[in-house]
Parts: sequence; C-alpha cells; structure tokens
Amino acid sequence: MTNLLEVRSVGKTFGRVVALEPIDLSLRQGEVLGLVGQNGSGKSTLLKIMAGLVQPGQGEMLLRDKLVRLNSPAEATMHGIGMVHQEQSLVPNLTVAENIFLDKPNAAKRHGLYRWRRLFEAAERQLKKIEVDIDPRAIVEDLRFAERQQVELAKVLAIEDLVDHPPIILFDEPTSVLTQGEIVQLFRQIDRLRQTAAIVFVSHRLDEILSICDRAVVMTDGRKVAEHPTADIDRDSLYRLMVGRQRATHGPRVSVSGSPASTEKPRLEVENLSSANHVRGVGLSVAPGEILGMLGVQSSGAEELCRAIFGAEDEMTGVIRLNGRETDVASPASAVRQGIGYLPANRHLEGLLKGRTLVENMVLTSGLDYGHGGIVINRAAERKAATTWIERLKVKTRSSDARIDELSGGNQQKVVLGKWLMSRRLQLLLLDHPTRGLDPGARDDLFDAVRDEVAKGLAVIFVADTIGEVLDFSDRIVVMRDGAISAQYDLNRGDAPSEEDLVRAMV
Amino acid sequence: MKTPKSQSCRGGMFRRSLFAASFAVAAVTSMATAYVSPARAAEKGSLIIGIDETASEYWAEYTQGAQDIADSIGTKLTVITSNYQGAQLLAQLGAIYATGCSKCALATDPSSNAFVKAVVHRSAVAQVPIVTIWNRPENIHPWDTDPKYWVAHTSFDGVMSGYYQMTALCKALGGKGQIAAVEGVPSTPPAYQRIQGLHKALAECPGVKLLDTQVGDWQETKSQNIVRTWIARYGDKLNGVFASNDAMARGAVAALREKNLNGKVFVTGSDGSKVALDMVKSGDMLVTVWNDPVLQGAVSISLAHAAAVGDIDPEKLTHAQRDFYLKQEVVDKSNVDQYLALKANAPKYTYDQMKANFWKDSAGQIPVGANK
Amino acid sequence: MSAFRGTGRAEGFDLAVALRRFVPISVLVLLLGASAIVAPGTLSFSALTGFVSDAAPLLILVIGSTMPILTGSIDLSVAGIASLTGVLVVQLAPIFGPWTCLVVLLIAIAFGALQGFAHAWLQIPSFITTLGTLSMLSGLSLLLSNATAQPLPDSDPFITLLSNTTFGIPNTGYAVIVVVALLALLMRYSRIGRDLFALGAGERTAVMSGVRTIRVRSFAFASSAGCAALAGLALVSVTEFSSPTLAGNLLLLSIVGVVLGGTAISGGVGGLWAGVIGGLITAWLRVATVLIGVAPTAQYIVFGIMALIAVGLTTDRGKIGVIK
Amino acid sequence: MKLVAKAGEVPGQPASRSLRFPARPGRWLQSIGPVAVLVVLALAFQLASHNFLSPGNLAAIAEAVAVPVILATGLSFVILLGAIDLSLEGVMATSSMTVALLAANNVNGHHWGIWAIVAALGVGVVFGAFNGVLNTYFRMPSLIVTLGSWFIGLGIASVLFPSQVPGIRDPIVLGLASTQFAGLSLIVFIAVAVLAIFHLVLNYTHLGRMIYAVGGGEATLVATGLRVPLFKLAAFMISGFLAALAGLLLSAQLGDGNADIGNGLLFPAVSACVLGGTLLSGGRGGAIQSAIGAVILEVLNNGLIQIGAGPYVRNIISGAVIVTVVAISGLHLRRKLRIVK
Repeated sequence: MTNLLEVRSVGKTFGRVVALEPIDLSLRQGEVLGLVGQNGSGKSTLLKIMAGLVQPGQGEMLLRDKLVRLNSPAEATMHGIGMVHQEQSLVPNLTVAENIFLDKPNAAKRHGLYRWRRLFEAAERQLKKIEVDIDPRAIVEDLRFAERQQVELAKVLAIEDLVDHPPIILFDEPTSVLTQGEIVQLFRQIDRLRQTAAIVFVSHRLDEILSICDRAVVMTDGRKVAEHPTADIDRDSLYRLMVGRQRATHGPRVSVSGSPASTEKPRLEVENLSSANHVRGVGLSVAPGEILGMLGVQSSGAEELCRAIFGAEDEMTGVIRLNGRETDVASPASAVRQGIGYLPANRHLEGLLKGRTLVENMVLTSGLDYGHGGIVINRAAERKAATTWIERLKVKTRSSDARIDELSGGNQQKVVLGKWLMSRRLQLLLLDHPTRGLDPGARDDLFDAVRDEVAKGLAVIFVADTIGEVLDFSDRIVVMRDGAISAQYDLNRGDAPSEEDLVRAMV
Repeated sequence: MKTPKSQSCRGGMFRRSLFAASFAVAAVTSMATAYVSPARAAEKGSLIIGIDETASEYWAEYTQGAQDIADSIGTKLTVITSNYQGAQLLAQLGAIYATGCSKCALATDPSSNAFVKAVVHRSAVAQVPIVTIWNRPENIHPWDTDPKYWVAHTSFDGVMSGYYQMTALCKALGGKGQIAAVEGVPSTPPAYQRIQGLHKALAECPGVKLLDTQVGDWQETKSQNIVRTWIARYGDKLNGVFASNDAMARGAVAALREKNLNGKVFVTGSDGSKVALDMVKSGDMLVTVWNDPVLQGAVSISLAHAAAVGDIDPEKLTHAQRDFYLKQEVVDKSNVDQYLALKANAPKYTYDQMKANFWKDSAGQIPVGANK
Repeated sequence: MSAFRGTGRAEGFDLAVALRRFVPISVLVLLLGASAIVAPGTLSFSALTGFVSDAAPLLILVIGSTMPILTGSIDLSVAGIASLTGVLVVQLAPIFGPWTCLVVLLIAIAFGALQGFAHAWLQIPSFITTLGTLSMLSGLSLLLSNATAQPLPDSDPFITLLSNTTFGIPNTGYAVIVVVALLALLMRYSRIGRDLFALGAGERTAVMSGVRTIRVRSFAFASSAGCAALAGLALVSVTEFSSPTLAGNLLLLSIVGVVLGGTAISGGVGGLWAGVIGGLITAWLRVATVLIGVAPTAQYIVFGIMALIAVGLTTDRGKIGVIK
Repeated sequence: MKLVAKAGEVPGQPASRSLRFPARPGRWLQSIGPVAVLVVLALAFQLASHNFLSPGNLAAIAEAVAVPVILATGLSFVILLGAIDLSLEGVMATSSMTVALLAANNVNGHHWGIWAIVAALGVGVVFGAFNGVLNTYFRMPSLIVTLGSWFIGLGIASVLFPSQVPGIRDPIVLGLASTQFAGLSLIVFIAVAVLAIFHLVLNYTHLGRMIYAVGGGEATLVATGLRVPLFKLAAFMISGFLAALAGLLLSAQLGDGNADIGNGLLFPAVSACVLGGTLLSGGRGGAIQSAIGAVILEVLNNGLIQIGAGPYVRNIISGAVIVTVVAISGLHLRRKLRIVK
C-alpha cells in the first residue's frame, strides 16, 4: 500500500503559542487512522491544516508524492480532501442539493447559471450513494438533525467524483453530537468507505477509536507521542498515553440520601408533561441528593424534557411540582427564579457570552443572590464568589477577567457550570450532554464538582452522551424513546442494566 | 494602539482601517480645499444668510440677491444651510457667533415657525441684527421680541398668492368645474396661507367645487403620485389642480402628461421658477405667482446690514416697515415673456440702491391673523 | 475557525483593547483642537456653553438610543417622540397645568415600554416596529397640532427650569448629566445594565441564563422614549414653540452619534459614556462644516465623509464576528 | 439594530427543535400572507369607494408602484445578505442630477443622449461599490456606511445643482416615461422586466444563490473558502444600480433633475421588503416578495386617497397597517427562544 497523503514536519504557532510542533504523518489508502488527544493537544490544528482551513507555519504536504499547498478548504476539496465537521457546516436556508455542491464545481452550475433539474439529479445520486432517502429539494433547516448530518456526509463524500484518486475524508469528532443509533450508522458508512478512501477519525472516545480504526496516533501538547496499530493496544494504555495518568474508575455511587428517596419530598415531580417537540406525557421525579441519568437517541425527548422543565419549550402541558408545590415554569427566567439551572448541550449558542470575561459570564444568572435586598447588586461579593468557583472548578485561565473565548472547551464548560453552582437558590440542575467535546480530564473535574454539590442536597438530571457515562454517574437511569419513558433502573437498589438492555430500550 | 495591535492576528484589519482613514482624510482635505470659501466666517461686518437647501432654484436666487449686496459693499457672504432643520440652523449660528462676530448681519429663514423665537433670541444675544423671512408665528413680531436686534420680518403674501391662483382657475374654468389642491409642508405658513387664499377665492366662485386636498410636502414626486391617483379617481371630472408651489405643479403636470391631459387640466403654482414660467409659456400651466427671490435676498440682507452699521435704527421703524410683504405678481401667458426676460437677466442690486428706500417693493404690512 | 481566535491571544492584546477604548475621545479631542486652530474663538467659555445648549437635545437622544442598540435592537421612533412631546405639552397644558411635562414624560416612557414589549413579545423586528410607530407618531403630531407651530405656555415650571442657566451653564447641560447619572446608577447597581449587555452579546445565552428579555427590552425602549421626550422638552425650552416637525432629522444624527461613540450597532459593545462622546462628536461635526468654512453645497458630502472616517476609527470591529 | 440576528436555527444546534412540525405550513403562510393582505385591502377599498378596482385606478397604481418596485428589488439583494442599504435616496439624487445635466437640457450644452443614461446608472454602481467595499473590506457595518453615503449622495447632488432646475430636453430620456403601450408607460414595463430579471438572478445564478447563502450562514461560506466579499459587493452594486435606475426613471417622468427626487422613498422601500416577507436578518424572502410589499404600500396609499382620508390620518393608518401585518404574518413563528432584534 502506498502513502496517499504524507505530512512532513508540518507545524503551526499562533502568536507565541505553539499549537502544533513539527509532525510527520502518513496516510495510506484503505485505512482508518485514529487521532486521539486531549483538548489543546494539537489534533484539531493538524486536521484543519490537512483540510486547508489553516495554513501551516512550516513543513509540507505531499499528495500521492506530489507537493500540494492548500490555501482554502475549496482547494482541499479540489484535491479530494474533505472534512466532516463536528458541528454542521450547512447553510440552513439553501436546498440539500445546493449544500452538497456548495464547495464543488458541478455541470449543473455552468457559467454561474443554475440548472436546477440537473443539480437535483446529481444530488440525488450522491444521497443514494450513502443510502439515504432525503429530498434534494428540501430546505436544510426543515430537516431533522440526523438528516442534516447525513447531508453533511453526502456533501463530503461527493468529493469522490471530483478526483481520480481515492478521496481523503477527515472526521472531526463526528460522534460527539450523535446518538448511539446514528453512530452505528456512521460506522457502517466508514466501513464502506474504507475500501475506496483514506480516513482520519478524531474522537475523545477511546472505544470508538479502537473499534473503527486501523492505526491510532496519540497527541499531547502539540506533539505526536505514540503511534500504534489498534490491534496492539488496549483502552487503558491508550488512556495513559493520552492523559499521562491512570484512568480513574468510579464504582457505582451510593446516594447520600440513603437509598430510595422515599423519606423526603421529591425535589421535582413531573406529571404527564408534553411539549411541542417530542415530549409526550412524561412523568418522573427526582429526590434531593439524587442524580437521575437519562438516555435516548436524538429526538427521543430526553433533551427536550430537560428543556421543558427549564421552561424553554413551546406549547407545554402537564404538571411540574418543585418540593411538592405545583409551579408554572413559563420561561427559563421563571425556572431560574425557582432554583432550576440548565447546562446547555450547545454551550457556544446557549451557554457563553462571547467576548465577555469569566466573571461577567458567571454573575449573569445569580449576581443578585449576592446583592442587597434582591435589587442592588454587590460587585465585590459576587466577584469573590465567582473567583472562588473558578478555583474550585480548576478552570485553567490566566485571570478571572480573561475573555471566555480564550479558554479551551473544557474550561468554558466549567465556567458555565460554575455560573449555576454559584447560585444560592439552585435546587435542581439539568445537565444536557455536559461532556460534549470535553477531554477525559475535564470531564472528571466536572463530575467531581457536581457530585460535591449533590452530596449537599442538589438534585440533578443528567442527559448522557454515552452509556458508560450514565452508568458511572447516576443513581437512577431513565431511558426515553419517542417522547416517552421506555425503561427505568434504580442502580442503588442493585437494579443495574447491561449496555445491551439500555440500547434495546433506546431503539 | 499600533504596536500591540499589529501583533495580534487582526493586524491586517487594523492596517486596512488605517489605510481607510488616511484615504478618507485625503479625500476630505482635497474637498475642503476645493470648497473652502476665500475668507473665514465671522469677520467684521460680514453678511450671513440662512437658507433651507442648496439644491433649489429659489434658494440659489435668494443667495444671488444677497451676494449682490455683499459685493456692492465689499464684504463677504456666509451661507449656512439648515436643510429645513431648525436645530441645525441654531447650532450653526451658535458656532458662527461663538467665534466672534461684530457688525455681522443675518437674514434667514428660521426653517419653521417653531424656531423663529429661538433664532431671533440667539442673534440678539450675540448682538447681531436679524431679518427673518417666510416663517413667523402669529403672536410675535419684531417690535415685541428682542426689538433691538430683530429688525424686520418679510415674506410674500401666501393668502394673496392662493387667492390669485384660484381666481385665475375660476376664470379659466368659466366659473364652473371641479378642482383639487396639493398643499405644502403643513406646518409652514406659506402652505396654509396659500390654501387659505384658495378658500377665500373659492367662496367668491361658487360654481367651482374643491374635490380634495392632499399634502405634497412641497415635493414634485409626491404631488405627481397624488395627482395620478386623482386622475384615476375623478377622471374627466377633474378640471384643475391647485398646486401650492411650482415644484408640486411640475409634479402635477408630469402626472397629467402621462394621460395626455397636460394643458387640458389647468394647473396653477406659485414661486415663479424658471420651469414654471416655461410651462406657462407652453400652456402646460395656467398661472404661477411671481415671487422674486433675488429681490427678497437683496432686501432682507440690506435691512439687517443697515441696522448693523447704523444706517437705520430698528426701534424707530414703524410696524409697517418691520413686518411687511414684498410685492408679487400673477404670471399668465400674456405677461410671461416679461418675467422670462427678468429671469434671464436679473437686475444686480446694490446696497446703496436698497438704502434709498428699503420698502420700495413692499406690498404693505402683514395683516393680523395672517400667520394663524 | 473561531476556535483559533483565542489561541493566539497573548497578554499584549488587552492593552490594544484598552487603548481602543480611548479612540472615540481622542477623535473628539482632535476635532476640538482642530477647530480651535481654524477658528480660535470656539473654545471660549461662552462658545462652549452655547455648544452644550445646542448639543443637549441631540446628546440626550443619543444616550437614549444607545439603550436599545446595546441589546441589538434599534429605535427609529425617537425623533417622532421628541416632536410629539412638544405638541403634547401644548395640548395637555390646560389639563395638567404645572404637571404637564411630567405627565408627558410618563406618557412617553409608557409608550416606549409598550413599544419594546410589542417588539419583544410579538417578536417583530425593532426596525420595522419603530418605523411603523414613527409614521404613526408623526401623523399624530400633525393631527393634534393641526400642523401648526404653537407657543408653549409661559408658566410651565419644568420648561422654564430647562431654559435657564446655572453658573453660566445652560440647565439643559445639567439635564444631560442627570440623565447619564441616573442611567449609569441603574446600569451599575441593578441587574438591568448587565442584562442589556448580555442581550447584545448573546441573546440566546442570556435567555437560557434566566434573563427576562421582554422586560429588558421594554426597559431599553422605555428609557430611549423617555430620553427622546426629554430631548423634545430641551428643544422646546429653546424654541418656546412646539411644532410637529420639531426634531426632524435628529433620528439620523442620533444613530450616527451612537455609532461614533464606539457602540456596536449589533449590540453588546458600548455604553452610556460612549453615547456621550459620540453625541458630542456628532454635534461637533454638525457645526464643523460651518467652522472650517466649507461651501454650503458641500456640507452634506463633508459631513458624510467625516462621519464615515470617524466611524472607521472608532468602531472596534474585532468584537463583532460577522459584519452586516 | 441587529442585522445579523439569526431568526431561526443555527447550524450545529442539536435538533431542529423550534421549527419542527409547523415549518412547512409556516413557510406557505408566509408566502401567501402578503398576497392575502393585498387582496383584502383591495376588496376593502373597492367596497369603500367603488372606484378602486377600475382599470384607470389600477393603471394609476401600476404607474405609481413602478419605481418603488425597482427600489425594493434592489434593496432586497442587500437585505438578503442581512445587511441594509440606506443610501438609496442619495444615489437617486445624484443619478437624477447626472442624467439631467448630461442629457440635452436647458442649463448647459451637454447632449450625451444614451450615454447620459449610462452615466447615471454608472453613478449608482459606483455608489454600490463604495458601500460594498467599505462594508466588506473595511469591515464597517452597512447601516452606518450607507447612512454616510446617503449624505454624500445628497451632497454631490447639491454640488452638481446649477442655479436653476435643469429641465431635460433629451427625447430618449423623456421617451422612457412618455412612451406608452396599452395605456401604460414604458416605466411600468421596465419595472416588470427588472423584477423578472433580478428574480431570475436571485434564483437561477450562482451569484443569487450565494447572496441567499450569505444571509443564511455567512460563517459557513467563509470557512468553505467561497469569496463572500465579492457576493456582498455585487449585491450592493445591484442595489446601487437599481436605485440609480429609479432616480433616472423618476427624472424622466418629471422631465427635470431634482436633488429631492428620492425624498421619502427609503423607508417605504424597507417597509415594502419586510411586508413582503423578506426578513431583515437575511436569507429569506426575495425580489418578488419585496415587490408585493411595495404594491401593498401603494394600494394603501392610493386607497386612502380614494376614500378621502385626511393626509395626517394616512400616516397613522399606514404605520399601523405595517406593524399589524408584520406582526400577524410573524405570529406563527413566535417561539420562546426565537431571537428577533
């Protein structure tokens, strides 16, 4: 097998920060190369250089032994290199067909004129290729998330037709926003592609790397620290290479409030809750000091249930009781006033105030808790509280007045968490995919902090990314399917499900 | 600002904006050198006029009249433009007065009734004699408000103008028909005065019916749209259009022209602009009322200057000398050539000529109630 | 792409940010200096007090307009409110006597709050909401005043107060200071200031952090309408007459003023102080063409170009991701 | 104002939650809504005045709406980007003065004929390019850039203004307005042609689709390496070009050059775009929709004169109608987390 793409001492610095030290990497046709590393390890930079998004500061790339320079993603596309982004890169108000050919020439778009029929036909062919049935005429924003993900894939795979050599497909943490079922589907696609393409696959999830990749490259601090065929390595050693320490294991935890929370009033009771999106008559309860884990595929209603409890869903019906009192959670604002917090799945859109400092981000919600009489704010007090939490959560930052954009994803997530934990009213915290895009170290810090608060009586509902996570962290598990609860397990009563049980309940 | 910025990844952008700035600075400098008037504002004895806009024939001619006077006494004329904004006029006057201004004289349209008192007062504080034109609220006069500095107010009789127009319409229609009227910016005296004049003449012409009155804001295009709608609504029932000024008359003629009705539906205007005179000559317009802006410019600034240099003492003038109309004439096909000739060769007024009798072209004191 | 923004940012960057903040005031100082050289009298006490009294209505308008713009909305109705204020003072004086101005201010604030509420609750873009109300307000002014300028009642205590001077400085100047101080206190010691900025910086995040957006928007529009009404009162205190077209084109000038101070039109960046500086720059630009003796025909061009240059210098484009 | 506001979804947000099931009916409602408003208004005015739907009045509406349609079409391109062009009135003033002074006229000796028309249109393109360059390459917000060029345009017209209104004598220029087919002037047909052409440009060319795409997800396009500044520049130039065309046609109608020619046409043009369903946040709507909005406004204007409503009441009613229509046509889009600025 020959090297399809060869990266030779490619490096990159931003200002004084070295993002990527000179690195060598080769990619062979017909293989899947796994790239692992913590946030900030340089793997994203490397990927972006390969995709033409970032120009390398030094070094060179050879495509089939010929030197190439990729000045833009469009040029990379023309060379047969495409990238599936972690977050979708589709234009929402255009048709599926236009999105597929957005960055590529096509016979249907000659001389700047569109021949819609031919364009739709060409798109249809691309969608057929990955065996999905989506109307190429549909407007992307009308599609479901999973469908958009498939369009994204079709868009990248359409590169195959542009070049006469096998395409190079880069996957940047594609699974982090996918559900179990969708991941299975994606892996099927990758297996199919394996025959005709070269693939780079980036993930935080070591299991995935081990199961789908032929070779794994481990990166730390902008350097390549190891390269092994996946057949020769196991999960624990991969973890060690990546984090530099032993994997921490948490046994099933023991609830502080004793086993079932029967003695106390439940913190939250939900009866027959429905909303415009996916939630269909759900009932559940959480006790103080309890962590309720939730699982479900995309659109199963798990996320939506959390958002409904937070007052962020439309057309809600049903009963919500907080500490036994029926309440009307009409909006996020009213939820916050009643002591409910929500850590959003999409922190960039819903969790961060970009361009603002850490402290400004944190005091937004609960500044008045530290003020006088609920009217006047006390800047010194709230600032002190915020900085205390910044320390407690081990946020890595040069200053609590640094702009939040400067932080890595994990540290940003800690700040968002701190925003809720510093509230003196907080009674119930909803965690919606809190570990999305976090490296294992940051994930452990986050869980530790939440556990500490739970020990003091906080109730938590936790929508998990992975089955392993939910088993590690929860007291009880609720599985949702089609907007309703499909299974419940109480771990503290020894009612521990197997992974197979959970998957079965989800799909 | 430069050093740390250029280190950052957006240094390029900063350079761009720097480049933009230098480009723009260069542009302004060249503009300024091209347009800066020979001497700066506010020198001894300089004349200041305040006009409403520059891209207007009326104000260009008004400026010409004032310029003639400035030339004749060898001083310079400063022109400030309010763009119909009293606040702007006040601020600009403030700036001129602030830099020191002795023996200055101001003739200005205060841009609307509401600003007259403020403009007068501002000038009085700066001890600059002021003559106002067009706008004056009913209840304040030069003799009762800052009488030492508000020398006079002069205007054209809007009621008469409207009356003349309507009378001509009535005559042309043979005393029978239907007309519609387009009004100017409603808060300005000429606008409502001319409509008042219309009603006055209408009362004397019972056979003619006023179908509708709409506001055209003195604007050609607005008037055109309004008249077009009338044509559609009233068809041949519309026999005449009373336009409160020539610009709106032009708009009316343009709308009529679309249906080949120009000349068939009578249009009247007021001001005596060149285009209107041409249209009277060609028959597209029935009459216009000749207001001489050159004369108005010469008279108003001369009076203010006379007070500034002591040729007259405002407080010794009679009411009729301090609040008067200038003469105006009806122009129809029979006498239009005379005014076209006047337009082509406006007399060049001098201060001495004016000083001989400032009120030579007065049409009498403005009657009580005219500005209600 | 955006992930890289942060990586390269070293400590030196904040210095640039800090310096950036001083660009608008430097522009103002430069302008003043330049005018002083061209026309030496401009910096005398009397000239400056005159300037303050002329600039006060515009300044108050700019400060008011800043509030909705901080949230990312815009209020185009301010000049309409200012004009209507004068008309209402005349119309309502027989009913409310000495309390007229207060009543009118309250009406304006209520109207602004309602407008903000309608915009936020019905989710109509502020641009079109306030464009519509602008049209309605000007119609109402014309209708109520019968399109004529009317003298203000002599005895009105508030108008008299505004038209007087204290220690040689026009009271409208103090009014500006009071407005700024009042709003600054609110912004600093209550949630509202923080929430305003949060809406501009990231509305979705603000909503999901429990910020009551409808209430914040209502506040922003109420304060802009209140300021507009006060600007209207300041204007009539000078003219002593009301008119349905009193504030005329102050709308455009007020937008220019907001932006010149460094407040981003997309929201989240700027503030009261920026409004004050921007308002002063705009007020100065308005007379600068006269001071440097630009021919009247070229005034528009020079004003336009100078405004563009000033905006080019004062806007911190770094904080805004996509420029629209 | 937030011209960058994202009204709907943002790519990458998990689950297209807020627009799920009502999405398609909503879109249908949005496109049919303005037409329904138009029909209702027309019928109401017909009932009130009986003359409204007469051929004569419909022709009058067609004549009156021609220029606003051209303006709204041009403005749509910029609004689709999510930007705005406030310079229309300035551009119209300059183009009007240009054509009046370069074509045969009664002020100077020029008689450039057809080239005067080309020059006037060129003025618009230059203005558009100026706006576009400042907005894209110098990264200044379009609102403030075009506000500046509005002033500049008016200023240039003032500088160009000779001491008297320049009357146009050129038969070609005047012919634009005086030529009639089937009882309608050439201007109406020009407006229809402009609308058709630019509708096709928006929907059948790369440029047009990319203008939509910029409004929908500019960051995505930039990341893909597409030359976004060029599309934006083109949109501004088209807007400038059509504003100049509008100024030219109005001058031809009036037979003279006028610095106030665009006075009061900007805000109605913006309202027209929004009424028709072109969102100020960009990416949605189109030339046809904006044109329908322009027709609604003119119907309102004409109808209120037809029923004899007073001039001040007209302001109040049309303002109220604009707000109400936009509010009602957006009711179905209301969501808790929807962001509208």
